[in-house]
Amino acid sequence: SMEPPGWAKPDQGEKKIEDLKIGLSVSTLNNPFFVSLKDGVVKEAEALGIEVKVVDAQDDSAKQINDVEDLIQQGVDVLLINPTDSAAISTAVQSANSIGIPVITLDRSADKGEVEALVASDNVKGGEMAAKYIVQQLGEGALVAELEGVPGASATRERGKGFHNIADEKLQVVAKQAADFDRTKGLTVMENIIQANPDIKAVFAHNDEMALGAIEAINSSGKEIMVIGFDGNDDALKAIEAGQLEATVAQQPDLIGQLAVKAGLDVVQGKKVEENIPAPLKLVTIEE
Amino acid sequence: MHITMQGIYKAFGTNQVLTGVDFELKEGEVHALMGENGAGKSTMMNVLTGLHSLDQGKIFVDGKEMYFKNPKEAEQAGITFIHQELNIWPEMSVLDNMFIGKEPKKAFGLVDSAKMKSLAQEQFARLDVSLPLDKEAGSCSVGEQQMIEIAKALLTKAKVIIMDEPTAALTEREIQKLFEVIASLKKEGVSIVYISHRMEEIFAICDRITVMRDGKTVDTKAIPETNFEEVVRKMVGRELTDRFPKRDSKPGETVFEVKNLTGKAFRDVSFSVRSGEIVGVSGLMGAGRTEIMRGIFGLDPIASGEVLLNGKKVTIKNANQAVHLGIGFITEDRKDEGLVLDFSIKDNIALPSLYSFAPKGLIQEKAEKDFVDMLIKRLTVKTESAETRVGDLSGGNQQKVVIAKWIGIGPKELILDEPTRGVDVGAKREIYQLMNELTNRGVAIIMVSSELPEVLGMSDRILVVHEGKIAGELPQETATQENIMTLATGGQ
Amino acid sequence: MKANSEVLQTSKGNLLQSVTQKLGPFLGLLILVVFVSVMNPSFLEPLNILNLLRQVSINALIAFGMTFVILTGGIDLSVGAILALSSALTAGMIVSGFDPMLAILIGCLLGAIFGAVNGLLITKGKMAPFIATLATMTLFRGLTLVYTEGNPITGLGDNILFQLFGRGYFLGIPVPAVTMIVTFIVLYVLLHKTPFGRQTYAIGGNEKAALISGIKVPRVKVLIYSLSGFLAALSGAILTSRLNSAQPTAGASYELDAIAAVVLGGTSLSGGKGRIFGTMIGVLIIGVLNNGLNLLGVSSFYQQVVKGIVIIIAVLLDRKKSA
Amino acid sequence: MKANSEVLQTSKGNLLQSVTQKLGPFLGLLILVVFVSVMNPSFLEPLNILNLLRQVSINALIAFGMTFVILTGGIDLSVGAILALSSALTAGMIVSGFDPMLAILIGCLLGAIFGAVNGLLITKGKMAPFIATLATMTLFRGLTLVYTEGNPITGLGDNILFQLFGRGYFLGIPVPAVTMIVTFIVLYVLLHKTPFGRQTYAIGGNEKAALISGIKVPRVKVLIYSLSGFLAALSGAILTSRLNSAQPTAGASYELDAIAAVVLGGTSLSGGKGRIFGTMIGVLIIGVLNNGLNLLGVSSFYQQVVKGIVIIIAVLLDRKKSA
Ligand SMILES: Nc1ncnc2c1ncn2[C@@H]1O[C@H](COP(=O)(O)OP(=O)(O)OP(=O)(O)O)[C@@H](O)[C@H]1O
Ligand SMILES: Nc1ncnc2c1ncn2[C@@H]1O[C@H](COP(=O)(O)OP(=O)(O)OP(=O)(O)O)[C@@H](O)[C@H]1O
Ligand SMILES: [Mg+2]
Ligand SMILES: [Mg+2]
Repeated sequence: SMEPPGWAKPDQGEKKIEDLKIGLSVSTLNNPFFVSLKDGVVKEAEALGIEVKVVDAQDDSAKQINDVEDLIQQGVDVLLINPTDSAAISTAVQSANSIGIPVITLDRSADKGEVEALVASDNVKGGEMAAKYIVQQLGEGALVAELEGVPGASATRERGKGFHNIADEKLQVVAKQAADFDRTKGLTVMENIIQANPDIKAVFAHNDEMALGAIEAINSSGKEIMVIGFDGNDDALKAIEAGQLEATVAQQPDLIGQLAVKAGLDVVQGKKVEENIPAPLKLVTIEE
Repeated sequence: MHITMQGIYKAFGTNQVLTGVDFELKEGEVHALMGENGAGKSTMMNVLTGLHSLDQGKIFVDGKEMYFKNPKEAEQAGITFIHQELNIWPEMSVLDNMFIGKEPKKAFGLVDSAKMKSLAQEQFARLDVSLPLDKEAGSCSVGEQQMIEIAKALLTKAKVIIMDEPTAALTEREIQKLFEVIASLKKEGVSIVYISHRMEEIFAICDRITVMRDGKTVDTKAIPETNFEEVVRKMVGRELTDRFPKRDSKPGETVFEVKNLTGKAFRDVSFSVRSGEIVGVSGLMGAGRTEIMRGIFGLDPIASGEVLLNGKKVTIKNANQAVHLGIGFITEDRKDEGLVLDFSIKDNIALPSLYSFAPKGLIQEKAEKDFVDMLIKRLTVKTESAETRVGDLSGGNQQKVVIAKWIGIGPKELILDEPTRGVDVGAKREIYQLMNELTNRGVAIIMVSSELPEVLGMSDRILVVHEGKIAGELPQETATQENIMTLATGGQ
Repeated sequence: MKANSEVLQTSKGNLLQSVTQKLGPFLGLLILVVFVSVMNPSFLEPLNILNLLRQVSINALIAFGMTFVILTGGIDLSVGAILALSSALTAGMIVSGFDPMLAILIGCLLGAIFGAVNGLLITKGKMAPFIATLATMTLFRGLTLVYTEGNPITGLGDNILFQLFGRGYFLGIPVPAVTMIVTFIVLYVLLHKTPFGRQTYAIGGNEKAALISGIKVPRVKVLIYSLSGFLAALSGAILTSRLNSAQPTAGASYELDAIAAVVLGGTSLSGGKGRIFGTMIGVLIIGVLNNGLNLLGVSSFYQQVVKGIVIIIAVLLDRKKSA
Repeated sequence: MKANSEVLQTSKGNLLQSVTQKLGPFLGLLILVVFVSVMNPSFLEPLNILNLLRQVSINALIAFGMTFVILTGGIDLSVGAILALSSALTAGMIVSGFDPMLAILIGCLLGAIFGAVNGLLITKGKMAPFIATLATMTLFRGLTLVYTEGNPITGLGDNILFQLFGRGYFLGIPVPAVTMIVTFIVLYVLLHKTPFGRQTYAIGGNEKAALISGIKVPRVKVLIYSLSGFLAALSGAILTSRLNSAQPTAGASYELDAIAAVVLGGTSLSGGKGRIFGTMIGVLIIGVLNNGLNLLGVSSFYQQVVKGIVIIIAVLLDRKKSA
């Protein structure tokens, strides 16, 4: 059977709003972006006087499923899930569904199962924004490089997809290497890319960490290469101010968190919520 | 230096090993220490040199009460211990082996290699050893390794040298050289504790003898005042009539034959063994006897030549094939190659014949246990149960377990490489008896041994190996120490 | 050659030691369970126990294979990568129309073949197990990425048997837990009641002696690494069903959890000594720790700190004395 | 106890073997360099060589320490975690106003202390090095996350010495490369010309004999693990300067790269055998591989495949025969 045996199911009593418990499963907390996302949830919940349980999947899909089970075990009333992977989270969503706990996903969607709402910025669109900006600044046909995130990660796929939607037609992507969302790797990989392709004019990094690493490499090579990052974290914003980073596609992770808590509360109180709750993305450059 | 040990007690866990031994070593004497395997000889010396702490008792050095915290302290005070178990670093050069932990230093704390070389050469010259100093110690034969250890000990300029079975792996020539060195050390006032299971040696070089049994001192006597029989009686606590039991088996058909076998360390080796026969193989240290046996058993590659079993040509490419053909190999180093020390006696004995207890895939434990118990009884292994860890047995009993393991396969042919190395007189005799029993039942035995009396006492025929070739064959009746040595050293 | 100073001393109180050695890991588990359930009684709720069993099953299967490997004195760092690769290949077969259960079977056999590659590198190639499996780990991970192009493989259809395999219940017990228990029983018999098991111990205890006793050491080793690969692939199949997709990065650092479980279970990393029952306990210790720390709401940062400390304490209590 | 069947046989052609054993890794490096430069001549450009040297310096420093550890027959899985923790602590000190160079010094000493913890667990606690450092790896990683709360530490000011430390040039050579070379020379002398170095080999070759020969085995081991921790922290400081920030996840799986470098350099994982010069070659092989594959534009998926295969081939060529 696909259902847990009857004797093992927890009994679901009615609860008052003050006693609500939110469960948050984050894909990883080793990354400032998701730390802000978590902080957004926690702050909003605190403001509303609701208890939050946070678990961290450390980027492991299997662990995340276990985490979700553990949250259900603790009797949470609504689940906020920031999936490590849209496909892999499906079964966890389904098991929450089967017990009747509403699910809201953050930043990434779930392929299957009933999700009340997805609160996310659109990564594909963000990738497109970055490519468009390069075209706008350097003209069509400019030589560019791309620093990819962890191979296979959804952010890598989506941002890359968006970027290539535009870049494949209007730019020349001469180098494309994975730097695993990691600043150190961004640095060494960029050094090597510059060595192999001395003529590139711009580089798009799938996150700010790699972008910041790339900047260190570019600085020591003495070349003029425009760097565009993604996320808009504090370091990146500082680097833009300092004129080192050209631009970043800024997300607002804390806002994603806040919106998710609100949506969750609405769902529990029986209100209707939008299926897609967009968190605004914006391209931050030195002008802004 | 003058050392007195009084009422020493030492237990390992629940195993009470020393129960009040007394021992006295005078300046400039060679003092023999004898006793059965497990009597506690090595342990007593380990207690003296600080490797083990003592539970009770007193130690006086030159009249002053003194306890060493570790072997290094003892060495600094002038007591050097050549351990029974060789302490070799196989991957390091001979030279490095000799100076670990006591490297001469030059400026800035750097090691002085030049000085090391000259010191080492000096000792090698004294021992008449011609080993290249940069050779990897692991590729030296056991005998060569033993000489390295002896040279290492001489380097320390000790006032007391403890030698724990130094000759177990040496052949006659090295032994003679060692005895000369011992004599000259004695003249310099160095005292020597000489532990050995070889009676001849004790009577040849020692001044006094202490016999131990079950962790106690039985007696200490001056050598001229005692004799062979008395020492044996005190050691084993009963009368032992003859050292080598009478052989009365009649050799039958040829069971085993090798023709023109050539390998890395030997050439053109041909010989045969008949059923019920013991063929002794003698030769100098490093002559290549072990290598020949390893080649036959499929452990080392054979370049050319053939092996025949019951007249039929067989190919043995690995030990598994050899075992299936009914050949057993008791290796010269039982701890390194013969036994799984962490296994019980039962598991060790059953190892080569496991599948015969598992006709349907699962091991039939009752059958296995009965079989093992039977072997333990027949070989009189001294143990409480078949479940005892083999590593906890004394050397002689370990050796019996190795033999039991091979008897278990029902062998047609047994190769014994140094079967009584480090085994006490009592156990030795039991092993000889076993060999006789086996040959009476038609097993063919090849016995490699460096102990000439043993070769002479037990073999029906003797092969002598010199530099990887069979230098000659002597029938038991005409063989003597002298003509074996002549062949072994390349003479005619 | 490797030996700790303690080899020179003897064990004090052999009996006491052997008792604590057998019960040590079990006691550790008990203390942990009592502690967690006192802090949060919902730990003991039936659903949580069932969840726990399902959660540990993946690590358990891998750790069972690792037990054999470690008993021979080896190590297998490639299990996580084999899990990912065979899971991707299995999913690929399902997507291209194979019967899911057949695909799982083929996937497991492929896992065994990958394991055999390790075994051959170690025996024929004479590579140290650590470095051989480190290299194949990189290799298999790379192949997984090449095959999946970095994307998860989804669209595995709705074959009910396949879904049950990772998510279903059999007689009220999660199917992965059933798989784990059945595998445990089979391997227990294999290890403790057959010549093959005895040979495994002998190789780890003294490889030279094992060889001279006529054991086909290379063959046994290749079989054992194949077993390890097979079990990694089996747990990969469970994971694929649980995630309803094959993840290219699945199984990252699972090897470390499996090794930790084996060692917590009292098996010596130097080989020749240990029991598969201990491994089961070790797996449960790690599982209870993960589950319990989540239930207690310990932040994930502190979870790692606690895990590190618990492993140290558990191993120290068990007084493992291998080098 | 551990031994491969080959130990039982004797070496064929001792001389040939000893030559290939000494030149083996070097030849591998040479082939790799020739191959990469033929495929992409820009590899040999001076700037790339300087880059390469700077890139390898971090792995080199860690691998130097790892060489000592492995020579004693141990292993240190915690180096990456020590790097991250000490780097975070160093950055924290700088942010709170310490002089950056003083902070680096203190950071390195803290690294040595973390290493000493490993050493003590292994000697006093009698834990197997693998499991002890696996546990402290988890522990130190957790502590890093707790301390940094998962965020990078930035705002390290603009002290010129500090910036030079990771990014500057000295006589035209990148400062990290200078640090690496100086460290190499010091450690070379330490390993090959002093009693301490010999004791390191002696412990790995036969620990029991080392103990009997009066070597203070526990002390030497603790010192060696401290050295490893110190060097991990030193490379952490270089990384902090290069990135102008401390990353909480810095150094992930650096231990594996370092171990691979040591083994590629011909050092045996069973201890007692190997040379630090070989490690330098091993580090360069891995560095050229990373750099070259990027230069050749090999996709990151295939990079892993290639890396795995190159490691296997290199080790097979070197015919490492340790278990
Ligand atoms: N480190 C140890 N731990 C436990 N038991 C030990 C240890 N060393 C020795 N023993 C036990 O102490 C007893 C005496 O051993 P010892 O080595 O002193 O005997 P021995 O007289 O030297 O014998 P042999 O002639 O075989 O060398 C044996 O029963 C042995 O098993
Ligand atoms: N593992 C090894 N590697 C290289 N050479 C070896 C090895 N083992 C032995 N040798 C060499 O092979 C030769 C024959 O040694 P072997 O052990 O067969 O002699 P042996 O007659 O049995 O003498 P022993 O009484 O010392 O055992 C010696 O020169 C020895 O140095
Ligand atoms: Mg002894
Ligand atoms: Mg021999």
